[in-house]
Amino acid sequence: MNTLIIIALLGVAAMMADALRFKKILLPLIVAGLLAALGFAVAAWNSNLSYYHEMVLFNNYSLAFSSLLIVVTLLWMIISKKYFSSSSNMAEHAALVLFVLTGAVIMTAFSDLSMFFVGLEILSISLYVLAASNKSELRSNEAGMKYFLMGSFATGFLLFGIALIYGTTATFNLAKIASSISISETAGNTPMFVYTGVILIMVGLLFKVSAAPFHFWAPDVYEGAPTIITAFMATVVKTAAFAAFYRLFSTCFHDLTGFWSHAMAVIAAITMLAGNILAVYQKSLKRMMAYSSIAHAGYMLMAIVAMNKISANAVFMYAAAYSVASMGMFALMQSMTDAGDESVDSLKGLSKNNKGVIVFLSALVLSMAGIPPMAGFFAKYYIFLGAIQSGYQWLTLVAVLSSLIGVYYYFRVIFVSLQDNTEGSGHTLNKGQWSLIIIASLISLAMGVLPGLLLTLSL
Amino acid sequence: MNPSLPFFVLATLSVFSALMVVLSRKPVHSVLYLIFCFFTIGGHYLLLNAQFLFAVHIIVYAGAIMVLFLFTLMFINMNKELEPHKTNLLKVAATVAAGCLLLVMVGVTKGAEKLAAHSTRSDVGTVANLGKALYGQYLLPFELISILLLAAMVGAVLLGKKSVE
Amino acid sequence: MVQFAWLIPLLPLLGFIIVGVLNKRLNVAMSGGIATAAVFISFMISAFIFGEVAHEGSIPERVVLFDWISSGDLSIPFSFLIDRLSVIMLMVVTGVGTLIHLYSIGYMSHEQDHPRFFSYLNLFVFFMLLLVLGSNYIVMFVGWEGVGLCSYLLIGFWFKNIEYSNAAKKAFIMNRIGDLGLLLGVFLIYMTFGSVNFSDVFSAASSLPQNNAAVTAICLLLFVGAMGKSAQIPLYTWLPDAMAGPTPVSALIHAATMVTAGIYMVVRSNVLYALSPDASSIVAFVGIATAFFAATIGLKQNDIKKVLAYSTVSQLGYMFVALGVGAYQTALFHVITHAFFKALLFLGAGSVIHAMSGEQDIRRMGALKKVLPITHLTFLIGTLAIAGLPPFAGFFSKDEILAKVWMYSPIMFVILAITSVLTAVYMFRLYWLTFYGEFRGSEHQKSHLHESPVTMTLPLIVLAVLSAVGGFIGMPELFHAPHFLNEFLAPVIFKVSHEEASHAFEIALMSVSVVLLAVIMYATYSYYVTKKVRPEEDSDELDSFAKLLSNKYYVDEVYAALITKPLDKLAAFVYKFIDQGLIDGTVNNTGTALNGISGQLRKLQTGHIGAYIFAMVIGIITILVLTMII
Amino acid sequence: MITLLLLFVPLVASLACLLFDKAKVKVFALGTSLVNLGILAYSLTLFKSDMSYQFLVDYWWVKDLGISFKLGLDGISILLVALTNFLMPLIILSSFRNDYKNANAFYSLMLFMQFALIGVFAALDGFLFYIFWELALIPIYFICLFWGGEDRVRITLKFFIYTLTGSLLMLIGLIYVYLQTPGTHSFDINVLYSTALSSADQSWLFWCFFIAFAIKIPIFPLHSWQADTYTDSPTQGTMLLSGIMLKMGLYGLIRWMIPFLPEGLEQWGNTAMIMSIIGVVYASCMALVQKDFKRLIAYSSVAHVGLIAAGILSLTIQGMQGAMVQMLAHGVNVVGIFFIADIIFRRMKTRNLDELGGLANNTRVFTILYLIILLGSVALPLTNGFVGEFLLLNGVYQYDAWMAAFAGLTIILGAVYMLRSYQKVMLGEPHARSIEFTGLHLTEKIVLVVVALAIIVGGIYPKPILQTAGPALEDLLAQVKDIY
Amino acid sequence: MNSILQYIPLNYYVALAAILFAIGVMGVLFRRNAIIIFMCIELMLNAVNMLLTAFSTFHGDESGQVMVFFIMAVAAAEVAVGLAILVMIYNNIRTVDIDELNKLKG
Repeated sequence: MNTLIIIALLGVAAMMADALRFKKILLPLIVAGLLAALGFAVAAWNSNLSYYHEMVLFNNYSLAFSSLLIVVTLLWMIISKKYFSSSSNMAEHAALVLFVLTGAVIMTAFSDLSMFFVGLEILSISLYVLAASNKSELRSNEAGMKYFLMGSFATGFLLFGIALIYGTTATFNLAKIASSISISETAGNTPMFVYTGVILIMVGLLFKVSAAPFHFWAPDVYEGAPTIITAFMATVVKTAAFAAFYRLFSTCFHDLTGFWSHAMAVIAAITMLAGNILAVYQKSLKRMMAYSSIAHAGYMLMAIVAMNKISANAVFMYAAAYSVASMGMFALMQSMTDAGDESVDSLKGLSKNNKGVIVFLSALVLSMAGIPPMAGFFAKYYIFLGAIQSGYQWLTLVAVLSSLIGVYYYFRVIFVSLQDNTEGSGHTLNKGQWSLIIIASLISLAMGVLPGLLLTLSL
Repeated sequence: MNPSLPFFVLATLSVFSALMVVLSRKPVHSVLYLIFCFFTIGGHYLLLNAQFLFAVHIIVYAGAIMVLFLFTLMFINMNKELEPHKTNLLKVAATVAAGCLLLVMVGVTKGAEKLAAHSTRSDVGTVANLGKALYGQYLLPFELISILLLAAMVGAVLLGKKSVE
Repeated sequence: MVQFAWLIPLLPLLGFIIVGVLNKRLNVAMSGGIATAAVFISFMISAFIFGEVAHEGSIPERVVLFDWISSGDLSIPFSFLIDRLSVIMLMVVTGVGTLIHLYSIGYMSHEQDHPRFFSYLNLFVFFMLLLVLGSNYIVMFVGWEGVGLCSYLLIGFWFKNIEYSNAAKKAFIMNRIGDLGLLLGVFLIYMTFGSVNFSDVFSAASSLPQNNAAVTAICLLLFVGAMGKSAQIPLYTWLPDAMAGPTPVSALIHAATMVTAGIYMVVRSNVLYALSPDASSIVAFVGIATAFFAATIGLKQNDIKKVLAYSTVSQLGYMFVALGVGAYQTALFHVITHAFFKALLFLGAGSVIHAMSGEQDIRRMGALKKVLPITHLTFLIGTLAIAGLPPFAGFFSKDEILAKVWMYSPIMFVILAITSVLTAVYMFRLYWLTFYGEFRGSEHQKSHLHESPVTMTLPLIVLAVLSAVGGFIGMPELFHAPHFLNEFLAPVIFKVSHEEASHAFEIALMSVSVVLLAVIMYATYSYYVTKKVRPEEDSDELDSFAKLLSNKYYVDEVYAALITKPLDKLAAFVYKFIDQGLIDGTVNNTGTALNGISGQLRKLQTGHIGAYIFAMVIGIITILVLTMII
Repeated sequence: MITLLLLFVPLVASLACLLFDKAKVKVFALGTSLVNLGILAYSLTLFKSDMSYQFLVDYWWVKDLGISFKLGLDGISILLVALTNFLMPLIILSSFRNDYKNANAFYSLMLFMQFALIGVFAALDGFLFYIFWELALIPIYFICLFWGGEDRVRITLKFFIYTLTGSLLMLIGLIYVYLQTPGTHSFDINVLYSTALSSADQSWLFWCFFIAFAIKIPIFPLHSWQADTYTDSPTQGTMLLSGIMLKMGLYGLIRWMIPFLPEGLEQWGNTAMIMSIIGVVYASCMALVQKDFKRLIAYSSVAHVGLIAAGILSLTIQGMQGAMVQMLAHGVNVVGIFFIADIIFRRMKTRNLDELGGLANNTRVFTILYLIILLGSVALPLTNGFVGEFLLLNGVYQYDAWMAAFAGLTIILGAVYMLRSYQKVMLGEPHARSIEFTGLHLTEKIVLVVVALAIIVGGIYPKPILQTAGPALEDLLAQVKDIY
Repeated sequence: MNSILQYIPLNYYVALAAILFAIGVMGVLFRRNAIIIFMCIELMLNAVNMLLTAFSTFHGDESGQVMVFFIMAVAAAEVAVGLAILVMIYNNIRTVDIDELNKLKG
């Protein structure tokens, strides 16, 4: 709870920075605050506390995810310095980012649908603004508009679903909903619209995690939004969405698994394939990463589909592995944005200008592609393990095939980086980007070599 | 008088005005139909004994949101029929899709009769009751709504402010 | 002495290594000397061992060197079997080998690369000795393939000439075809008898009934091996081509020793063949067909070595006929006499070629009798021996074969007899054309004509003597002398056929052959010497049959058309269309297709919010319908 | 402890390589590989040739998932570890005449490869095996990508994805088997062996594993990555691939498939066998028409390993032992022959057989060594190749005589294409360019002589190999036959 | 005071909400003017609000109405942000036709 409060207050404080003239120390302040929040989260481990009439429940699951979100945000801060310092609206940006994080933390910890909704909206509304925040850039505007329109449209379905669930159970409390559903299921008098409600909530969430066929917004928004915001969206927001998704479905609708899991399995399969196949053709690295993030959503959905006792860990492990590696990739992408050319081909000369970067970059790419000994592999392994355990061999097979496609385009990044640039000096990185790539790849490797640290949290 | 008559009258009006929102060619007409629609929905709130909600609804929607809409509409000077319409094919497709959705939604939202008999409480929608709920059980989300509004405010300012280049 | 048997192959191996390593540091005399000495010492040891084994009542001995391959219950020691069969082969191999080594010193004296030649020759002797000494099929197979290798190396000795290396390759590959059969036969032996050791196999086999299917299969598979090695139809075409190698090689490998390995192997496995009359008759048929077929080709060849090569093929056919009719000793008898006279003929031919500065075409020879007296005389003895004039060696062995065949099948006898006549015809054609008439070569060649050095003539003389008297080791019963060879080999032959042709028949046969020979000698003499008929030049028009013969029935061409070229074409086709096209294409096209699909799918991403929302709605409807209503 | 040393010396050295001076890194890498060879030799002296796993190392890695860091060597694996350690110095030495750009990275990757390969052969935990299996793919991928030929980008990617396809299928299979293990699941090899799988499961699991191994081996028709990759990789990469990495697949068949899928093998073994044997003849035929020397060797390699696979699948002790011998023999021979191709390529700047010829005129030592290596690969008796092929064909023959006869065609076709290549390269009149062909350098001589000696010694005295692997293989077969 | 639900089945409200919701969706699909689309989304939200209120009254549970309250707040916030974005776009390209926004695609 302290974590949540600190982050929220940090957001409010950031908002005031401009007015109260402490802009200069804002970033250090945020870092310190986030570290404190992280500290509180870690300190609360195993405490399993519920607050405010069971509005939030900080159990290990939410603490782990909150910590992950904070850590990823801290990583993100490494490359975001320039974004903040170059913008005249630094305070507002920082505040919005922190509000997004607030929403995200709520989404990991809610135990009431109203909290879930509020968290989701705090996150979404701030993000709509952030996506459109590059005002002079038409593509940013377009991204903001698209995200906003489709996001609120999807929210409508989500709310309709929530309403239907409420209609049966007369409560928003997750535990009560679960028990009510369980009772009516055994009694056999579940109204049909409960199922509809589940499906509609699922649709709303599938939109948020950009699963096919609700993924269309993602590539456009990811591409249009400022790169730094895309990085945040692809990692922190995605992680939060999955945390909420799993939390909701594992606590509330666990008894209905047999009902929704098949549809979701098909969606997971389509998502993986669509994301990976579409990524193949992309010339722009940013857009490619957008599609790849869609594909990754497909893998994470597999864990929710499997819905067994390792699924929580699987989602967590995957989110961690994916977020860290993606963050590294986004550092590279940020450098491309700085250079004004986001096409993969512009990476030529990278390895020549930045000695040794190729090693770390390869590590990141291997992690994204899910190849040992990187974290991505263990995450995938865990997902597969869960899926097979629940009897989804076919889905695993699809996952395997689509990750092969993944290799196909991820490795292009390495190929191109290795080539010499015939004209001009080629691509270079700045210090922050460099260090983030190194840090991200090292974390990926560490998680890969010692997967036990994360795999055995038993969330 | 048939006690269920108000429902049917209001429902018909709601559906009609909603349809008109969609079908009106002029944006301003749409806005006005929407306001009307909101009033009919407000009527439903009254029928449902949700007096507080009725008040809030009228204030927020008809009073604030719709005014904002109208204001924007005026601001961008769209009172005339400048909206380019979709091709007929797309319109048909949209209607068919929406129609299907309608059928499906109505089809899949059945089963309310399976619920236990409805409560006879009539004081649910009172200000007192809701106030207790808001400041009691729902204190935390209520407070967090303020963060939400803050975020929206900061966002609107950020987007609306003239950038100092 | 028997326990030192391992020295016999070891010495040539050492010779190979020493000559091979010292290489250019040796002159001809030294490299040849070392090589010859190595084989000669082996010969001496063999002779000692022969003496011991020949002793009455000796039993076969195994000399185990080390455990070579053992896997499960398959155990293959690297061991030698010293029995009467192997010692007799030892004597032939090392004896003839020594002579040919000696001869080579002279023959190769002008060759720069002589150490390589001698080392290969020694290596050959080593493998040949392994072949005859091996106490199981696998060690035999080592020698078997080893001699094939050496044959390859020596045929292609002059590697700059691509034709020669083609001939070498052909020899090796044809041999390998046979080897595969042999290997499969060995596997079947192991499957059937659980062992590949001669002693185990034969003792197990002797209790089997006649015409056991497995045994027949074994015999046929082994015979495929023999076909390759001993140049039987259809795998004989490599042998004439093998004449590309230096002449001593032709004498040693392609006449006296290696090509008889097939006969040795069948004799060694006589227990099995005796059990399978079916397989034996196939052997006989193949043998007789080869004998006749090769003899007809021999009639029209103009290359002195080619004539001898086809004659060798034909003679090998004889031996297989003998094997096929169950006369194992007789076959071996012919192996021995053939080794003498064919080595003699080849070396004589070598001497002629040496004198003619490398010319091999008999149309360019003639009247060499006077310049090459020793060569001429020895060559005459060889010719008479192969033609079968009593009392030369060839007569006895050949006569014995004919007698045995007569008992087996009169029709086969007739064919074989005709072959005999043909043999005499082409041999005398060769003889007359080479040594009589007038010299037809160039002036340059004429000025260089000379008799060969003593290292070359000495082996000729020794072999001539052996060709003349070698037949006495197997006198027919008619003469009431003991048939030394039959008695000597009796212990290693499983089933000795006791049917003997009547004395009257033998006498008739003998007299008829003498008369016929005289007629042939006269006829060919008058044709080639008196009438001076010359073989047609290649450019001349031939009548069709002669053309067929001179082109060796076009067998090579047929093989090329039926096997080699289609295989190449097929492989090229498969490579292009199946391997690269279909298999690799599938893989590559997966990538291309993926790109294509990606390119098409991305068109769905139109950029229009309306379309996206439309897709969402359709998606929602679909999910709802699929999950809720269906 | 020895296992850990064997495993980690290359890893540590691999990292150390990055720090070294560019000029000395070659020597350092060679030194390390020799040290490892020394350790191996020492471990061989301690090795008792029975069926047990020795030099066991067993730590938990991820305990909750039943994943342990368990290593050990039995008669089967120690031979392959020996092969790796024996070939590594040769491969490194063979690179001494090449001046690779970024030599540090190159040798680092080579040693990392050694680490991964030893891991593959020594792992006694299914998951660990998989990790090493994939790890081995990464360095070779980069070696091919950085130092490869013209078309390397496309080809290495194809290679990577192709082999990864198999690996992931295997991962599915492994996970499934793991989930069938009793109690708290475990990847321990003994647990996996003793897990009962239903016949239907074994049926599809068979293909999961078989395809993975078949791609790596490669078995027809999954071989199409191979020729391209061999041709386009730097020679040392090709040596690693063909000399050692192919054996991963074969080893996988023996250790990670046959023992726990006996019924699957019963159902599909015949199909797999037919695939292998078709591949033997098919690849031989393909080798007939190759113009590129390296491609020719690549196809010949497919033929050889196909036969090895067939020998393993025959489930006879002769076939199995033949496979072991032939794995080692093929490893040695193919390294030798690729090195020969490399020597020729470096001097003549072409690998096209039609443009070569007459080299035998210039260099006697090279000719002889080439010939010996060639004879080894055509399985002439008294070379290592013969022992292997003899036992393999024998094993196949016991399985099915006709298959053996068909597979045996390889000894004919092998002779045809190898002799053809020899003829094209070495024989004939000296070529305009080949006149300048100079003699061998010392390092080249050392490599080739060692290979040639290994070929001959292996052919004359294969007993140590047979004895080392024998008990383990017999035990394994007994287990499988029990279930039949 | 009795609520209407004593005279009509709850199902009617559910159906009405569904109809209004579907009309909202139809509007989103039908129109190209971003403002109208916003309004249609508001309509969808109101359908939800009405449904929640109906359920709340039916169950005699106030949390449904609290939720409606939250939804209204969120709707207001959304409209604020949405209109800000819209105005910004209008300032840039002088149109609110969403089909003009297709620079990002593929």
